[in-house]
Amino acid sequence: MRVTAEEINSTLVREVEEVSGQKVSACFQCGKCSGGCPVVLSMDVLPHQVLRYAQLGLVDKLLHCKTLWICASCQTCDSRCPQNVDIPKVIEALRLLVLRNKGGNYLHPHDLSAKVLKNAPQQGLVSAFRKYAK
Amino acid sequence: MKRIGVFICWCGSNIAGTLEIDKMVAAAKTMSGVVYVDQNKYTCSEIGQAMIRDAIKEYSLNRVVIAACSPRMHENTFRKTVVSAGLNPYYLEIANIREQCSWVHKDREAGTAKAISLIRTAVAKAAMNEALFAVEMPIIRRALVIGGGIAGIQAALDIADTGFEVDLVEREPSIGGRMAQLDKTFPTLDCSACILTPKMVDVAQHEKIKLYTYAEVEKVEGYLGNFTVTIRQKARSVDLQKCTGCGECLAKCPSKVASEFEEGLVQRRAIYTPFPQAVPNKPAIDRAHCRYFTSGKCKVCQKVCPAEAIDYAMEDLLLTNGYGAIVVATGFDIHKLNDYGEYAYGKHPDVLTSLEFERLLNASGPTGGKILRPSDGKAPETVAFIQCVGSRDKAKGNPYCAKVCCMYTAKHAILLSEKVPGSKAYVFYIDVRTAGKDYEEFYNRAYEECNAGYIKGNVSKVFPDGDKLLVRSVDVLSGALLELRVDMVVLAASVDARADAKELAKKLAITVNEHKFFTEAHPKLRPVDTQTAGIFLAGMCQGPKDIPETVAQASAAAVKVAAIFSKQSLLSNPIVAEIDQRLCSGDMSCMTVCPFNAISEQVVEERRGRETVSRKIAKVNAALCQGCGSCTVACRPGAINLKGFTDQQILAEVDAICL
Amino acid sequence: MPVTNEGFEPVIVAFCCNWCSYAGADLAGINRMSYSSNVRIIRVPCSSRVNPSFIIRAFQRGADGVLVTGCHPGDCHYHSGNFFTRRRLSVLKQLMEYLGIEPQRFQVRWISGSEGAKFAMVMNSVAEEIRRLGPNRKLRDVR
Amino acid sequence: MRYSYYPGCTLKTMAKVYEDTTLSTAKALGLDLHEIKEWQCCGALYPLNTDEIFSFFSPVRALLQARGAGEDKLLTLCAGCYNVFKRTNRAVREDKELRRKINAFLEEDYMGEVDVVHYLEVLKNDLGFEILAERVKKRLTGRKFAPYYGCLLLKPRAEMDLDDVENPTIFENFLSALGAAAVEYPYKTECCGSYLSMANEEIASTAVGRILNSAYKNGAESFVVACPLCKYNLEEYQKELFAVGREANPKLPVYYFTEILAEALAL
Repeated sequence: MRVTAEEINSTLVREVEEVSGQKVSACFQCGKCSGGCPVVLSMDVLPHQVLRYAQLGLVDKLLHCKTLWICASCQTCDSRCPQNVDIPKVIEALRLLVLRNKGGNYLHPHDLSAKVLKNAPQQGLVSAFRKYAK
Repeated sequence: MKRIGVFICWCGSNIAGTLEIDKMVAAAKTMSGVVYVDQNKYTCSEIGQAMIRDAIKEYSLNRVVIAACSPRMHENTFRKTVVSAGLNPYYLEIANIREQCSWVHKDREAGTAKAISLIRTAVAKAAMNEALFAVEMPIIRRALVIGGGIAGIQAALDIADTGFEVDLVEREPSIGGRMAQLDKTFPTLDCSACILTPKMVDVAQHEKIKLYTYAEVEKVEGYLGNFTVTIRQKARSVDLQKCTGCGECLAKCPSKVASEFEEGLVQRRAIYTPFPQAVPNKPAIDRAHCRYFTSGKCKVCQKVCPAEAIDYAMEDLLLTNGYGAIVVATGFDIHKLNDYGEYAYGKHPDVLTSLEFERLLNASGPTGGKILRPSDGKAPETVAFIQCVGSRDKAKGNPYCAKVCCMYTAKHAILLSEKVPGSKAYVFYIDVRTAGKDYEEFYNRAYEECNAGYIKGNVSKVFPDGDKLLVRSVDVLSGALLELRVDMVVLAASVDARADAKELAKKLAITVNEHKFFTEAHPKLRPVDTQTAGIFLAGMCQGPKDIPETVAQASAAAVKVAAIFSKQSLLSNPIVAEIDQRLCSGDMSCMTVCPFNAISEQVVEERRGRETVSRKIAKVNAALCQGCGSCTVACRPGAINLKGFTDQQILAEVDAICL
Repeated sequence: MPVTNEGFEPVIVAFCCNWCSYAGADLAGINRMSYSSNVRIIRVPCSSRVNPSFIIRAFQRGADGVLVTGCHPGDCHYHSGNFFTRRRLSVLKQLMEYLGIEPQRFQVRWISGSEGAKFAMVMNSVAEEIRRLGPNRKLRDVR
Repeated sequence: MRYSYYPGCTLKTMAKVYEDTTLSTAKALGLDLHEIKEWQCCGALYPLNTDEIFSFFSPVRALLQARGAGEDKLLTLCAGCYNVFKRTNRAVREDKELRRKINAFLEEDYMGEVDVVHYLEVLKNDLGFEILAERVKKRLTGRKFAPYYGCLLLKPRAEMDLDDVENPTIFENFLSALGAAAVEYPYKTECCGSYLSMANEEIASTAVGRILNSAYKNGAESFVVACPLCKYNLEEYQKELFAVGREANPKLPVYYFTEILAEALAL
């Protein structure tokens, strides 16, 4: 991975900060978020790395990572973050950068399994479509 | 009639090289009140000063203006000169024509014009200068040290060794403080008790030190050189004169309570000495937990005491003493971990704070110096040390770094490897901070020689898992997720200012920062002073620091105290605020802006026609006033002036400059 | 014929606190940093000693500009003096602007004892601004 | 004690038992619940982005209705609704700019006058667990429940302010009021996988497995929950975990806390 000064000053990072209302520069990489994340084992970019890549301007890498669709917004990380960074909000902003582009939908109704359609509570379906589709 | 003499200095070529001296002389001669003008190559030289002295006498000068270098350079020199010629030192005024003219203006004509303006300004001010007198104030040459930890002990010993009296006040039944709780000290692994205990004994035996244990400062009044302090000697219920320290009572007392000194790992009795090496090594009764005081029955200690030293009727005593200076050395509290439920502290017995672990290491501690798990008494094979618990945490703890944890944890890892062969320490850190002499080497030793595994990653949660503890963290550097099953977890709890630091600050009229640590007068150049003259700081009460730094600051505070006591009396600064009683409306706006609490209310009686009425007005304590002049602006009726910088003097300067 | 500012040399009164800004001026001198000779310094113990009336008086007596300098907020030798300065003089500044006085004519700056170069730079820039504005005609006493 | 009551979508369909037992127990305890009219879906998730405004309208409209009905408390049940309502209400109270924007779209101005409460909170604070204990007709002595909090009831820490996020005790105290035992296990606040079960079932299944194991190992016989999605995940993946033989533990039933409350009140 090579990083240039232009990338570090990436305007996309500013956009992420604006949409999330979070300052990515506040993170000092203690890792408390990743250590406690209940779904971290399925992530390709760990929560603390999300912030590190954002600090380095590597937004493109973040827009293509699985992590965006794995975070459950359970807020365990931000309730423990010593620097008050709300990581779910940063991930939400990245997710929206993808979803707001053409064809960015991650979940379609026909993807749902028969079991989900039969038994899942509305709460779960509404949540999933709010997170995964326009 | 003002008779002003003006003396213009060449400063070799420093002034004469760029400004036209003759023009200045000619101009000065025309200025109002000026009766004599002269010039000299080096006014600050003995010859130059003699010339001024002679002229003062010969021409009966009563105000002197010297146009030369900055007053910050030679104001004191020339004040002495005019004093030696019989004038008040504050009759002198200096026009700064070197730093403000000859050195910074290349244009000869413009520079000379400005220099003339500056001389005119100085002459205008000098014409209004009044004689000011410094008052001699006697100094009570006895110091008060508040807090009997290593900081207070060191400060008290150093002051006492210079020959001055010291009173040391400690609120616990023994001096010793936090350092007494420690086992070994980094980076040398000296035994803490071995180096501290002799100092404690020195304090007790020093003929110049008077020790008040189980006592607290109740009230502080006065100022530098003359503080009046009320000390509350809490009722110890044990007569120190009679008690022989035999310890009979300690064993027989039926009431048990968690031992503060042992961090709650074991219980002490209601009558107790905090630890075996206590000074004084005599007990106190903790009345809140004593069976006699809570239920009215018991008196076992009195029955077993062979010296008849137990006195249940003893009452708190208020003692009032005078002191010339005060050293504050009240130490710190360990951060409470209520907000860190994720670490299972209090939920699982094998999750400890670092200070609790320290007691396990200590030979006189609850396990006799063996590292054993509180749950089952077995030696732990793996221990996770979690750094920054409550430190560097804006959300739930302190935003600052507690400074000592990285180093004591390296020590703990080293001692663990020595005491439990084959064991493994995992240290979870955010950053390892080892600035200090031999500190980095000590840390290297922990991971190179003592098998400590350092992992950059703040532990997120500790899951009690049977008789083990599952520690979940990430290794930030590799991105590896760690789930370690360990036998013990040690939390590096942050350090806080004392919970009651604000109340003490209020009593002392000193300030605290947003974390309740006492503030120093200047962060770099006056790190030991407070902004209240005569009150100094030592140790953690000012901010996190380790033992060497604490001792250095304590010794520095002692020197500051000794420097004050090296004189019999103090000369007050005569440049202080002054209140015109007739004009003061008693609205007290001045009081609210004074940074030094130098202004207070007083009630005066005045004749109004036939009646005598009393009314409230402001009063300046000249010993506390530092002469900033902020009050003069706040005063609506214009009743306050600052001597030496009066409204009239400054307005005269303004007028002269604008001519 | 219109009034011009040609050949105008402003008089600028600078109130400098003894502990920071006056020391900064001394340092500018020690380092021979030349600056505009239009600036004349009045030494005060603390910037909080400067009564707004001194500033108005200076303008009335013909000063073309007034500068108050003190320690940086938080560094005051008297601990909190310059916080009062900041509060009081920002009120005065609004009043002056309300009266129609150009904001550049009255400025408050924080200069520490180690900032000799900053002192010289501030003096030059203030002198230049006031030179451009021309003489203070509005507040000057009719004399 | 009167409350406006917001049921939410799931309570009318998949979680009907949650609503039924709530209404019957509330009635028995003298708590007067009035369902607000014409409510819409709360949005299920509180918006985490700063550039969204529309998802605030539904909860604010419901809160306006509660205010219009003269109630100062709006009661919710589903943890998702509770989270959305409580955070929205707090945002309206504290964020002046957001409040201005929202009110620009609404018929009436809402300033955050109504308090959002959870039924559990009402039982604790308004009724009191001591009084609840006295009203219990059939103490659930000997029953061992694993209280499962999930995330939305408690987090974010600063905004929900219901209980300690790491060591909550409200369920435990509730259970002891009913005479039941609460099992202490460290996974009681670990996420069940939430909506990931809609699209990434493997992840949710792993999360549930850990919670299940921990609860079982510590002696639990069943779970109590306050969230339909938690209940779905805990039940659904227990089934699967057994089917594929990854977990050896017997199945632990999952109850809404209101179900066992109804049992204890002998309804």
